[in-house]
Amino acid sequence: MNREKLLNAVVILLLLAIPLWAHMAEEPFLITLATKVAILALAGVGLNIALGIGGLVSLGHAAFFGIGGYAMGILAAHAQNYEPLAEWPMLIEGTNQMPVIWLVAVVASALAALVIGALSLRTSGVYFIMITLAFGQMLYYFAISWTAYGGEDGLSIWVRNEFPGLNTLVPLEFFLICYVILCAALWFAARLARAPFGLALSAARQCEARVETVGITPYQLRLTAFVISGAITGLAGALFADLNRFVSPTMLSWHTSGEIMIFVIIGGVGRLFGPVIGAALFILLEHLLGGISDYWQIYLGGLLLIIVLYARGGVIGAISGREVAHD
Amino acid sequence: MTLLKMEKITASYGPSQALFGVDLEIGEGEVVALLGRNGMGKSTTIKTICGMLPASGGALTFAGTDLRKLPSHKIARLGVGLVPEGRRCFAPLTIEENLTAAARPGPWDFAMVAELFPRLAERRDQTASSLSGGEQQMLAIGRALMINPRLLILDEATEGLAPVVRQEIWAAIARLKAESGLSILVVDKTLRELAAVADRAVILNKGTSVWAGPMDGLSDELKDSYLGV
Amino acid sequence: MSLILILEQILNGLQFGVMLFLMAAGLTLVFGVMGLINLAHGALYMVGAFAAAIVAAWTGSFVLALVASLAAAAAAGALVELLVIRKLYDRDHLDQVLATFALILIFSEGTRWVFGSFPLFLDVPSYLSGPISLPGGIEYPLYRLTIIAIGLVVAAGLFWLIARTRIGIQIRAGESDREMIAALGVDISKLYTLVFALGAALAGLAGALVGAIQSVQVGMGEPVLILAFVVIVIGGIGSIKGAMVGALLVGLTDTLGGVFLPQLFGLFMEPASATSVGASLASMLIYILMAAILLVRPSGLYGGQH
Amino acid sequence: MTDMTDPAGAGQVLKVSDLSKSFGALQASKNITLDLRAGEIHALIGPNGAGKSTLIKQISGELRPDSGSVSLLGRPVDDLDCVARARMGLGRTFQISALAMEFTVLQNAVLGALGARGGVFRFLGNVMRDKALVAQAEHALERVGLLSDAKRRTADLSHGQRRQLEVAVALTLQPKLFLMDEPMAGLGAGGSQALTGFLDTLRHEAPILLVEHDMDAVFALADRISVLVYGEVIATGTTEEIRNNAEVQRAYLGEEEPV
Amino acid sequence: MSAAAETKIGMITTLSGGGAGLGVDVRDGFMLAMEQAGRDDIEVVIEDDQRKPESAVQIADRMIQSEKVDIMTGIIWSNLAMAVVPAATAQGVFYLSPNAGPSALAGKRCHENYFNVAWQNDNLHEAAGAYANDAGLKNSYILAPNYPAGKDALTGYKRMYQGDLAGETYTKLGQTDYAAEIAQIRASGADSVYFFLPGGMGISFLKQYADSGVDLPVVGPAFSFDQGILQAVGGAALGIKNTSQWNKDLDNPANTAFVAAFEQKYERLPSLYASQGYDTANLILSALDKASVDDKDAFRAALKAAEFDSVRGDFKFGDNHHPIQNIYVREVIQEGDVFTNKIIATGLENHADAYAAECKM
Ligand SMILES: Nc1ncnc2c1ncn2[C@@H]1O[C@H](COP(=O)(O)OP(=O)(O)OP(=O)(O)O)[C@@H](O)[C@H]1O
Ligand SMILES: Nc1ncnc2c1ncn2[C@@H]1O[C@H](COP(=O)(O)OP(=O)(O)OP(=O)(O)O)[C@@H](O)[C@H]1O
Ligand SMILES: CC(C)C[C@H](N)C(=O)O
Ligand SMILES: [Mg+2]
Ligand SMILES: [Mg+2]
Repeated sequence: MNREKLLNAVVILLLLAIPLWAHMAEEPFLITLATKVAILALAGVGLNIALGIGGLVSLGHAAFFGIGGYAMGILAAHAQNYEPLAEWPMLIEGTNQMPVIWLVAVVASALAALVIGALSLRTSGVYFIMITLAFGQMLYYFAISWTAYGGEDGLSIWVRNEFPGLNTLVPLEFFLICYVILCAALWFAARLARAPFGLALSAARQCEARVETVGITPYQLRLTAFVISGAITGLAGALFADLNRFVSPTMLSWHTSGEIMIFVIIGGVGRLFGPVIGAALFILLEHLLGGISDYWQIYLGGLLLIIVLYARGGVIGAISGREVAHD
Repeated sequence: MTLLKMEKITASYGPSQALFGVDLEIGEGEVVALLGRNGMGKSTTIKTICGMLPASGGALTFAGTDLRKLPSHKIARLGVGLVPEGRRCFAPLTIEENLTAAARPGPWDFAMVAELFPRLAERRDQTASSLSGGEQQMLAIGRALMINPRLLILDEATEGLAPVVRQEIWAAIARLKAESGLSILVVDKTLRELAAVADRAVILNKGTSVWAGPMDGLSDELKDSYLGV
Repeated sequence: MSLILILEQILNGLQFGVMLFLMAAGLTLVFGVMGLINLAHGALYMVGAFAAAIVAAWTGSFVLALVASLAAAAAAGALVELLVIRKLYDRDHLDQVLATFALILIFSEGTRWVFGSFPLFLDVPSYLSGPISLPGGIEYPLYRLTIIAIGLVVAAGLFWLIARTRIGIQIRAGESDREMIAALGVDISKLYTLVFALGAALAGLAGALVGAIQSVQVGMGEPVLILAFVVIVIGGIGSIKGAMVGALLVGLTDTLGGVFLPQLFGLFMEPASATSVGASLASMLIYILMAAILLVRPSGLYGGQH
Repeated sequence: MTDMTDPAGAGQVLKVSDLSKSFGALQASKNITLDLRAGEIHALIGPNGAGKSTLIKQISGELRPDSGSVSLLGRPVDDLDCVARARMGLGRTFQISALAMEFTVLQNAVLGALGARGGVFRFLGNVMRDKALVAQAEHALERVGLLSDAKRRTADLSHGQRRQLEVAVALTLQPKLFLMDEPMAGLGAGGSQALTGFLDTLRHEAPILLVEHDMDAVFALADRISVLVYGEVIATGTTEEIRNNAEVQRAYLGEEEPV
Repeated sequence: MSAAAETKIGMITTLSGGGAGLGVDVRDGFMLAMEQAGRDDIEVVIEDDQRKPESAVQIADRMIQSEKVDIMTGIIWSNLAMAVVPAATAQGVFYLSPNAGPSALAGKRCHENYFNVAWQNDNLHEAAGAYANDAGLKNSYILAPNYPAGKDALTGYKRMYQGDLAGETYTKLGQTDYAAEIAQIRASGADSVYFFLPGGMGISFLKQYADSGVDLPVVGPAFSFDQGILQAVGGAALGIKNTSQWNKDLDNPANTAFVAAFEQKYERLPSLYASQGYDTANLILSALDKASVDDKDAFRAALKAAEFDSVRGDFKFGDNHHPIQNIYVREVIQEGDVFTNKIIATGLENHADAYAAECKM
């Protein structure tokens, strides 16, 4: 086992062990923090598929995160008020069942990613960064003025949505749901990277002309990757909204896109566990530094700067060195 | 008089060592050919001379100045002009801008380069990115001459050039040698053409200099075992 | 709506555009020409505004305040370049994003630490305040006209610097192949420090000029930063001309969209929802504009192959 | 090896008719007509900037001609993009190496094999454990003499080794014809000789349209040579004819003609 | 549990970034009252929400789950309040709002454990509408940012204002250049301008308005003229009328003492936000004197009674736990080189909010 794999194993076990311990020690907030790490890591895993393997620097992933969040908010709000979502052309009711919400979140964000991706992928490089940002901002301003669902005030849900057989109000049980989903996504991302699709997508990042001359269309690869990426981030959005029992346009703002991206960079772009380590570290820092002084963000900035300047390839890069080309 | 002196130079790309001890000497006004098969360290040797890759051991001086401590741009200012492998023209710049970017005062100016490569003058406002491969190669040579070097380094400078142009370049190099006393270090694959201009040759094998001597001292065994011809 | 009002709104759009240009110009220098994504550009804008506010409070002189904004931002820029940015040129854009994001945190909270959480005072000097009458009966603030003039002068100067001077050529060569231009004898590090400081100084100047009619406070650079990115992307990265055209387009679209869209919707909707729908669409308008332009011209209006 | 279907009759694998292309005022291709027949190496030579790469790009589909037409294997392909043309069996190498630099040498070759086989949209399963693909890739590497470097990172290869890899990737596609833009460039004298020998055998698998400035190689290999000057084909003929064509000597070969 | 901390108060407020000034004032006012009370059985935990609703929610979770706070307070922004308050009160925690007063929490979604010690969002705007009538303004041009609090603001103004509207504009949230709006105002034939633009937006608007040469009278809520931003606006604001439930010259002993103590401790004048924080703390202290937080019903009744010396003078809660209070008209003046406000009239007396009827408690 090489160092990176060892590190990954330690991280994923710690992420499980800490909430278990916190549950016994009755420190529910630690569980909430761990849940947040798991969810944001999930969003990062989504982004990392586009960013790390495909080289698609999307500064608009908040759009999918937010769409997932609003999928949960809207469905649950309707369920809560017993008002149907639509009566025409057919009766659509709200729901408070997580699996249904997830499905809607995944489908809705995948569709959005399909549209945004199809248009954005006509550009590349910095222009791609900015056009994705533009689509994100459009949704953000739309949500702010969409008073039907709270505008900037957002949407609050009284109780967390339900999952058959579990009590999602118990922090540990909700954590476990998120943890399992994160593990599934990591498994999928790992397989994807080694699969034919991953090889071709990675090649398209490194040398577009090469991919074309072997008879593969880079655009299709990228669009597929973008849709998968958006769907996973959308699922994370639905979970995040459920964690907070609240959704608002901030989930759609470019800060959110930036933060998800920063998790990935801190951990290590293109590394399977980059988003997990990045999210964990960022949230830990935010949490620990918050107590030090009103000006804690200076320290946060300083630490991030040190990481970026001295840990090339993110934290994972610093610990385990250059990526080994896979077997 | 010796202009460039390289002794037991070693160098690595990160963890992988590429040079294991290279000795090389170039006298004032001398043309030296650096030979060796693909991947034997010719370009790496050149990069260490130009300060683009730090030497990890050995001694390296140019006109008495220790090059190992100098950054790349200071080495160039001492008079080392590089035509790198793969051309590396400044793609978004026009021909004229490419040539003036690093120009230093001296006999070589735009007019002289234009005389050497009339094509460059014809296309002076075209961006380098849209030039044909051969045109880019001419541009790279012109650009190196514009810094008015004492030592001109040509790393596969005739790669991809039409035979007529190649003949012109060899002729130009011969002229440079005869008229201006410029020292030249040249890497090229066509031994026949090299033989006409080079005074001496150095052969590299697996990052080590294995032979040095006059150009006509290249025996068939040497060619066979080190150059694969 | 009278013709005069429409003309005045167009003037407002132009002026807003020129204001954006001042910010975008520095960003394009650094981003386009040196290949560096500098999110901290907005922080330098803030530094300029704060420096101007302090010097104006001490000396009472607006001119000195502007000088201070240039000097302070240039100094901050040079320092940042030497300590941080220098290590980032050969990194990919992502590392630059993270590092300059970290710089935002340090600058913003550092400024708040030193100057407190409340906005500072910086006002238009009396000789530039108030409206003047333009031909056609338009009343227009003199200060805004001054900003337009300064912006145009800066634009011309920059265009000349980048396109016509040898330094400009070297900078662009360095962006295309940094190692190679160094191997040809150009001290690219020193050059880049200078350019970065120049870009910072322009941001600082923009901050001071704009600070006099807006609020001088922590975080003031951030919304402008995003708009400035929009501008240079629309115009095509690295192109000073593109930044100018992009800035004017964004300025006009934003201003005129905010004014006319609600009225447009008012033609066929009831007034209350028309204002609200119109305003929402107006907020999204520049992003729609940017997306539309990039779809037609994937590297901006005057962009090369970045 | 490859069984050439030959619908057009004349053994034509590639037919370029009356192709023209301008960049602004510069006409890079002028009414070019040329073909490539089964089993042959057709060399395209000409001064730098004559429009050889531009022609190659129009054949491969990277550039759209202003007018004229290209057919592959008897079928007009003017409205197909370069991916579709690659799928029809057009293999090419680039004048400036185009490879996935972070990959190992083997991965680059596997990518080629994958493109040839299809089935890119598989999201599970380890591509480097796909025996058929790897075998095909290794075979191609072996043929160009790079198999011993299979595990190295492509970025660590020397210039010449990258050229070899380009050829290997094209081989994995088992193409029906090759477009090669200066494959010898950057190869040492020994390497050029080896590649010359190799291309000589390759022509029987698939014909080659070869752009090359290395006249030793061209004269050794070419069945026919076309000479392009200022975007125009000024001569087409056998090695002997071209070598002795005065106009070609003046425009391209120069006086001291290599022996 | 030690006697040193029988009551735990969690304060979530904005302490970093652009909106920090408001949070800092609320916190400073609150802590001043706590310090004056000198009680060692109360512990206050303060956390920065960075003006992000998600952060606020998570901090609230932590305060409730881990710190086990009894009372929460501190939130500045309505959108953060909407994210935190319903869940907190549902879990049995008392929430006392020192600033945000979204209409939903006053009406349909009111809660027995939620008390607003400041105002319902519409209140100051309503007073401004009423003032406009008194001042004889007949044709107002009104503007606010395009977000819920902005819409509440214009709704509040229009609820009381009886004249015509020369124009109604929603600007972009966070907008800093108002040249276009000012040109519209100039051309609209309005006789006055009403605007709700808190923070930097207001500073920008006022400076640009002053520079434009349009000299119509301007009215606004106190948010556009609070002590924190007046220095930055400078002379441009002089003479402007605005509405507030508090001012530093309100003549009652509690206020005089508060203003003096605040100035002495923090070396700046208090803002209305500081006064709200101070009142909130004193309300809690007064209730704690009467009942323990553990006895929720008794404590709630003690809060509802609101028997404390408010710096606003008379203070009482309506049935929906929102204040019934006077709202004053102030004018921006200059004292030495400090810009501040002085009260010139009482706008609305014993004013209650418009949503109380919707609250079924
Ligand atoms: N950037 C690099 N990183 C790691 N290894 C490298 C790098 N560049 C070259 N090498 C390795 O160093 C060795 C020497 O390479 P160099 O480029 O000097 O060879 P060369 O003699 O110039 O060959 P060629 O004739 O093919 O250009 C080779 O084994 C090559 O694989
Ligand atoms: N995109 C473009 N825009 C403008 N001119 C171009 C463009 N691409 C090529 N050219 C010009 O067209 C001509 C033909 O270029 P091409 O690359 O086809 O030459 P070539 O025959 O391959 O030359 P070489 O042997 O040097 O590679 C050149 O003069 C080149 O400058
Ligand atoms: C300070 C106030 C203007 C805040 C306002 N109540 C809001 O909801 O955001
Ligand atoms: Mg080499
Ligand atoms: Mg070519």
